[in-house]
Amino acid sequence: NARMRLQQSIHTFTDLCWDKCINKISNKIDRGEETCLTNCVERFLDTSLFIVKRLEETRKNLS
Amino acid sequence: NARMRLQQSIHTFTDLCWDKCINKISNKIDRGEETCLTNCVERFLDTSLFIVKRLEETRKNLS
Amino acid sequence: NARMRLQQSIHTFTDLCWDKCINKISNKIDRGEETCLTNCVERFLDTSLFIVKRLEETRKNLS
Amino acid sequence: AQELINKINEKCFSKCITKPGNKLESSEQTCVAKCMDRYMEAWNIVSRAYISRVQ
Amino acid sequence: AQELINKINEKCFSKCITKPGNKLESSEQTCVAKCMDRYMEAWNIVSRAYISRVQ
Amino acid sequence: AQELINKINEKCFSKCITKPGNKLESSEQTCVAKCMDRYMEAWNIVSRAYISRVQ
Repeated sequence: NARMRLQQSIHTFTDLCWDKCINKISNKIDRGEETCLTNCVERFLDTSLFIVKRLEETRKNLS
Repeated sequence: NARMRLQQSIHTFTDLCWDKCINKISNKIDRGEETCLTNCVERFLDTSLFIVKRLEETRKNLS
Repeated sequence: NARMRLQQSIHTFTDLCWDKCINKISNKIDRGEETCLTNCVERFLDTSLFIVKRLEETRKNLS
Repeated sequence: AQELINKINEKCFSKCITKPGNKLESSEQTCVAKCMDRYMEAWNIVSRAYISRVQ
Repeated sequence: AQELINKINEKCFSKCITKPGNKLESSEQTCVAKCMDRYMEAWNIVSRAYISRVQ
Repeated sequence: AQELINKINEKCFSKCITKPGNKLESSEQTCVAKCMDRYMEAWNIVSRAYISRVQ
């Protein structure tokens, strides 16, 4: 189910990026924390693409 | 299965509260550690109830 | 499925022993890290056997 | 929403109840309430970032 | 009991075998044995606390 | 290989991208590439150790 997989990914990213970006609990998420959360998601997806692409290249070079 | 869910909860709480309450391994769990373990379970359940109650109030105020 | 369980164990051990043995990312895994990884797997399995054996003895003494 | 409640519970218990006492102190309740609001804000920010990338 | 064995293994390995060597040292075995007993004690305390709350 | 990719992603993101910025810096890419190679080396070492024990 696509909707459930989407929700699951959002839960996983919120968990990971919360630990990376939120240190203390204040009255609102500040600008720096918001930028960190957005960048955290985007860089994680970049890293994921980078890994898959590099694995494929390694396979091509081996065959 | 209710019995299995109960056991699973006990495993989860022992895992969590062990990390919070037990620092070094001694010959017996001391009074302080025992109190900490008991309070850890009870406060976790309190927190859980508090969160659910607050979510319901937010929903009621929105509708 | 035996093959999948084997693979799953290798993933679990790599995860655990990576955290225990690899501190910084260098150009190759060095001798010390390799020994640590191998010992980590072997000592984990030893610990596992030790625990199971000790549990069985406790049960025997109780019955 | 069960998954969200579980995550909030896990994250906010570990942030707000460092030394579990005889009852949930009012200062701990305030912390959990704030933490919960921050977590849901974070969830929204993460959703937006993720959805705008996968679209 | 498989789940309990897995948890003990995970917790006590990380507490007792900080630098894995060529064999399981007797001091490490003593530590694992004690850790195992403490973990089962903790499991019992947690059970009692949890069951008395959900009843 | 999905499980391996997920583990590499998790471990190497946390090791190499300590402060996520506006883009994946080339220094971060170099770190991820090295980390990925090391992780696969570690996977091979662990496999050998595990298989030689269970045989």
